[in-house]
Amino acid sequence: MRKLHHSLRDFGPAILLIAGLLALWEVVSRVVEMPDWLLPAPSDIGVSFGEAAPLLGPHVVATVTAAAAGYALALVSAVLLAAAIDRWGLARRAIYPLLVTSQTVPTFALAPLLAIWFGFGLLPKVLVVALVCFFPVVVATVGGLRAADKEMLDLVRGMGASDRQLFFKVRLPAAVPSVISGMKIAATYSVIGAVIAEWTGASQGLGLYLLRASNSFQTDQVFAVIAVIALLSIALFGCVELVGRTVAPWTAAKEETAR
Amino acid sequence: MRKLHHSLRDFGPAILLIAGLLALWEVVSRVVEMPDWLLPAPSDIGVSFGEAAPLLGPHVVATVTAAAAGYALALVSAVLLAAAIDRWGLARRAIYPLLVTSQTVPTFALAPLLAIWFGFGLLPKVLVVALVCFFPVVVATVGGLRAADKEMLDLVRGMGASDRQLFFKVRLPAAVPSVISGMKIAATYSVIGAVIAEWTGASQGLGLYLLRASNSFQTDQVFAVIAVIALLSIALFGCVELVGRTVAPWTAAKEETAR
Amino acid sequence: MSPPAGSAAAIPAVALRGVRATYVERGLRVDALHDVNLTVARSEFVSVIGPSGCGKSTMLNLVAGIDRPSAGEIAVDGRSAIGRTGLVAHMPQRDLLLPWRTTLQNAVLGPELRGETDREARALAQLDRFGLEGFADAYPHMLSGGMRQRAAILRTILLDRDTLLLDEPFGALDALTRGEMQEWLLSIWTELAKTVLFVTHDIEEAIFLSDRVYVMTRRPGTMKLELRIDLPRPREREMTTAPPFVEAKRTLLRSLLAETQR
Amino acid sequence: MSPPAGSAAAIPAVALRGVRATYVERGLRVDALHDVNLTVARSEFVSVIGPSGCGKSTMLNLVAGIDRPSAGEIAVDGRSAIGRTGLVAHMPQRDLLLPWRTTLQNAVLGPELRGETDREARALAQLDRFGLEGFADAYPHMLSGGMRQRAAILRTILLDRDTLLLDEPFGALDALTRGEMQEWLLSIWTELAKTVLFVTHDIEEAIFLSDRVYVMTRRPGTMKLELRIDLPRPREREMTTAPPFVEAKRTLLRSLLAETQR
Amino acid sequence: GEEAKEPASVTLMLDWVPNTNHTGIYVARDFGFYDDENLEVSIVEPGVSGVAQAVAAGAAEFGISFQEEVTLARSEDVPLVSVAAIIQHNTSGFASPADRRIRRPRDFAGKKYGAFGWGPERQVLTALMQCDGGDFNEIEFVDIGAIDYFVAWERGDVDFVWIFEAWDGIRAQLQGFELDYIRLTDLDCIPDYYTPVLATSETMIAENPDVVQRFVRATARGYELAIDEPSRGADTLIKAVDGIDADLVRASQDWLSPRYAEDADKWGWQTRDTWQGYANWLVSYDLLANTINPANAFDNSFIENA
Ligand SMILES: Nc1ncnc2c1ncn2[C@@H]1O[C@H](COP(=O)(O)OP(=O)(O)OP(=O)(O)O)[C@@H](O)[C@H]1O
Ligand SMILES: Nc1ncnc2c1ncn2[C@@H]1O[C@H](COP(=O)(O)OP(=O)(O)OP(=O)(O)O)[C@@H](O)[C@H]1O
Ligand SMILES: [Mg+2]
Ligand SMILES: [Mg+2]
Repeated sequence: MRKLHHSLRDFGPAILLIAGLLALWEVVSRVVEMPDWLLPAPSDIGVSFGEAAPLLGPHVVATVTAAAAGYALALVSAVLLAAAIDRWGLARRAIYPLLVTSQTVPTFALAPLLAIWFGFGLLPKVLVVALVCFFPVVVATVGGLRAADKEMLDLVRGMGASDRQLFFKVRLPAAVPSVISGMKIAATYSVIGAVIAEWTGASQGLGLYLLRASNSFQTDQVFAVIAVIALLSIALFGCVELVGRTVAPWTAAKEETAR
Repeated sequence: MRKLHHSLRDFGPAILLIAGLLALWEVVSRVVEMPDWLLPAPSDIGVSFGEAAPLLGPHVVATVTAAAAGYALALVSAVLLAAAIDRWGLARRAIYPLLVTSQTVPTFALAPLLAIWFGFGLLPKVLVVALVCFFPVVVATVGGLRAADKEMLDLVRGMGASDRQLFFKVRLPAAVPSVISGMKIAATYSVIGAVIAEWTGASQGLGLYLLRASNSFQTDQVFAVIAVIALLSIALFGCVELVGRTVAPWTAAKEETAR
Repeated sequence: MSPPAGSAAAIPAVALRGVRATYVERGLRVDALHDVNLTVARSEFVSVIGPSGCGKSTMLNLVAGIDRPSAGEIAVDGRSAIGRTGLVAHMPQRDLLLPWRTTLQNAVLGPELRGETDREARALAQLDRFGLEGFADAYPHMLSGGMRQRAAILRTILLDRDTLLLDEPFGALDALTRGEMQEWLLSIWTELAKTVLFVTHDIEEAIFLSDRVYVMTRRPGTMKLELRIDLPRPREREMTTAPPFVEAKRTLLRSLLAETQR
Repeated sequence: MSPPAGSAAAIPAVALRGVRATYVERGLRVDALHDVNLTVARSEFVSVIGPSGCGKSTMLNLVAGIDRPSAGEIAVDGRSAIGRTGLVAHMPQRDLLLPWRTTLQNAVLGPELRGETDREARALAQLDRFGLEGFADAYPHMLSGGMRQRAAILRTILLDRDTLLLDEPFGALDALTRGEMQEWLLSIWTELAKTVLFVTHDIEEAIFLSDRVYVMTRRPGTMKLELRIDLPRPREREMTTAPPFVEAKRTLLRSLLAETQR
Repeated sequence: GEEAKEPASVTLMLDWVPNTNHTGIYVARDFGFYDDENLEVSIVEPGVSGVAQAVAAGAAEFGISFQEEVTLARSEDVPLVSVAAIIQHNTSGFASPADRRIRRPRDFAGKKYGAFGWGPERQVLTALMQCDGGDFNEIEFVDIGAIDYFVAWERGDVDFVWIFEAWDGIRAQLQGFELDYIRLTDLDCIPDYYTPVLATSETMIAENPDVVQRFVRATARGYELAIDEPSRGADTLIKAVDGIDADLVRASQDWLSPRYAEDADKWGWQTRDTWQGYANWLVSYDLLANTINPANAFDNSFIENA
């Protein structure tokens, strides 16, 4: 009961705000008679969502699979790389700029090459998602690892901790809030990353569906798919938020007693 | 002299690594006689960069203008919004989810609407860049603001600080490392954001040029433009890094005495 | 220098009546204070001693308005101070120097918040007296434990409030620096007619400085003894061997001792 | 309990010879230590006192291997300890409890690093003795200043090293808790034949606990006096009024006083 | 017309990267034909966004579209109108390397088709197979996205793809790549249709017929020049577009120039039959949600007065 009440307090305002905005949109599109093909009213979108829903299943599965796999891959490799970067000054100076470079390559431009190298299946999509999600987590984690209190590090090193232990007992816990920040940013990008990857060649997935709807001027379907994408992303974001609260109880506590 | 030496030490490994990778790539593509369309050799890319360079000037200017303007806009509004979110719990609960949602909408789907509302000029590009850059800065800043030491906040509030002062004297400085992390992530996205924005309709810009090269399967030109995009992004990233060191000397100091 | 007479005396600088404080966090419920009554008259110097963890810091936090009591009344200058900050100058037990500010910048935080302009000059002039000469531009992590504490004291003084709440301000100082700081504190207390509520774990320090000393029980803390120190002002080091001093020390020690053996 | 005789005595547990330490940071150059010589024999209890900021903590950091001297030699058990960590148990001046660990988890950090399994039980058993009963699962920000310090002491003891470096371990404790902790420290020192290098700002504490006491000059710190404390073991509280104690106190005080007036 | 020409500025949105389909437009711009009409024209390249919506909503006054796009758009009530056919006949078709031995639709069976993700793609192939006596289900679909066909062929990812002869067909020739090419108009399975076309919105025609007229007139002059003098047309395009493949443009232009207005009295002319025939075909394959009135989908009046 308390939990429920708690989450209502948490999400109530957002739901209200979104409901309000939707209502406004509905009213405006009725009043100015905006054509459907340009910007359909929320109610129209709802209707066509209802129509499309039974068809969407396999597309959702395809996209979510790519997004989740890519996200997990990104997370693991990002934290490992961040650890390496933090551990070896040389790695930081050598790899970090490369990493930055990697982010500046438009996925879309690389996609044909990825397809040539890895085929048209799940793999290139997973890689695109991983590429997109990887970076925010690395940057945030490196930042967090660096911010660990020098004196605490000295203390624990002085206690005879190995570098490995130092990492797991001090650096990583100190970096947890930053890692969570990075994971949140990445979570938002994962689904849309999968969608973009699908635009470069796919036989199933929300990206493909979106493209088809858009090419046949079914703007209401386009928006319905966008809504699905948004919901999926928010669900993932919410999971990360939840995980964050669970793994870092000391920060949550701090927050609760604040003001 | 010392500064020079310093930056050589900083960037030397990265330059060496990149040079090494390029050399490897060159050798491999010569040895296995990799066809150009699969992956052109760096020397070919260099040649076609040389050819394209005189043409690129106005495209670079267009893209950089959009990227820089959008980045600046994002930065200012992100910090302001983060402050509001941090200040009013209601704002956090109401706006944050909306913000997350905003990130999950594919720009492409919005392109016709953006074009209708803002035309094909600079404005819609600036907005797209701002939208892309905005989010990492907000998330990181909110994270940083929240992580401010509760006891320090209490102390300074106890000294009679107004909420405004509390924000500027404690929360914001405490959040600076996080803000810088967010700004770095955003910096990498700004140029690519402008490129993507140009894909929604433009008469000039690197995105346009890239699309032309890609659609005519001029893989070497594609890579030449990607190289330009990467260089621009890295330059911006470097600026942020520099700014970071300047505005947060206490963290830099910490780092220098470490190990 | 005992509590002054006259109409103003009717209103104490600090008054706590029936104050209770309970922390509930992560399933742990701690009754920190239980029915605390305490008054500090204007321009009076009052010390509080008690076993570690009995709630001394909690009490100062309540008076400073940082925390709220679960019951009872707290007044500063006759008006309720519950949840109201900025009325007193509070020096917390952990020095809490802001890591992104230099020693000087930390010291002038108070005047800066008030928008004063000559603050840096005033603070610089005092750094010497606090043994911080040459460290104006050093960040906190470059200071020794005692130096951090002195910087925190300077910051508290520059807040320029009538009432000071000091939480073990000299805890990290060696005997001599401590003696110097005590004398300096007494001098500004006299000069500027400040009111001081002082937490310490050093019984001699409490006697040497105070008009009255409170002794607290173990947690949940409450006042178990209130002792008036009848030593003349100005206080001199030699007084520490005088019979009234030794007598006070014995009384306080015995009262504290009873707590440990409870 | 003065330094033991025999062949092992030739190798001191801790030895500093000609040690200098200089900090250079952000344009500030601080000579913290200047030609420091000090030895602690096996199973000896040695205290160091000196003015705030004279370099006591710096010296312990050097011995613990956290910082490196700019000149001189440092040996632990006869082997160079420069830059080598893990040889001794070091309790720094700031408690540095890890904020993401509960009291119990902080306390067992040492055994945990060594991979021991029965650690929690052992630590739990000791929480009582440290007045931390009921706070096993509390995070550090939920503890009082003195409780944090006690948790840090427990953590240091559980490290289970032959040599302890303690940097003002009782600084935040009231007189009584402090007395208890002192006696407890002496008891484990005797029982387990530990070597202790102890920094304090309390002269009486130094005398009460130690075989020898060093006095340091102001910054840049160096040893100006080494005093053997000829009080019998086991030490009793009554000894603090005995003539040798009072004599030692006077000597140390005078030596320190000269520093302040320099 | 001799009436005073109000200055106007318009945006034209291309359908893809600039190529020889667009030569007339660049000629009209760079030879001052638009200036003659007192029009200031800015050419916008579309990237990935929909031309039809942008034009219909008035974000761009004109756009390059296709008959199939206009038809689909109209069936969804998007008020798009074609005002000129840029090429009289459909020059697209199915290409495959000669060694795959794909000479007619029936040969598609058992082969891999490199799909690009357009909705009616499957139905077109179904129709072709039916028409030539093959089974659509025997075609293997591979979505190749943005991959170069030549690469996909060489690697064996696909066997045949749908291309424009004027661009990719010529490109193959230039590279000495031997292709088998099945031109859609050579088969009697799918009605001929206009691809690409010059489109504007109903609103534009209703409110600014004069501007539309002037724009179409100038554009027609551009294409006529490109028809008469392919090499000047090609040079204009090469000069106007950074980084374009000059050899390909020249060869393509030589091939395409005579075809812009092939079999028609006038460049740009459209017939009702073509529009009706294609719409009927779409309906018969269930590709149109709602039937359209072909008469509203195109407007010859501006070409008439050009
Ligand atoms: N990182 C640093 N950069 C510059 N100076 C430093 C740094 N760390 C310590 N110091 C200086 O070294 C000197 C000795 O410091 P140390 O902490 O050893 O003193 P201490 O004897 O322990 O004093 P206290 O009794 O106050 O704790 C001080 O003047 C301090 O300012
Ligand atoms: N946030 C909190 N949650 C739970 N308990 C708390 C919290 N803060 C303080 N306490 C508890 O309140 C009690 C009183 O703490 P306080 O800091 O006031 O003690 P103190 O008298 O100042 O002790 P010391 O002399 O050791 O500083 C302690 O038992 C402490 O554990
Ligand atoms: Mg306290
Ligand atoms: Mg110290």
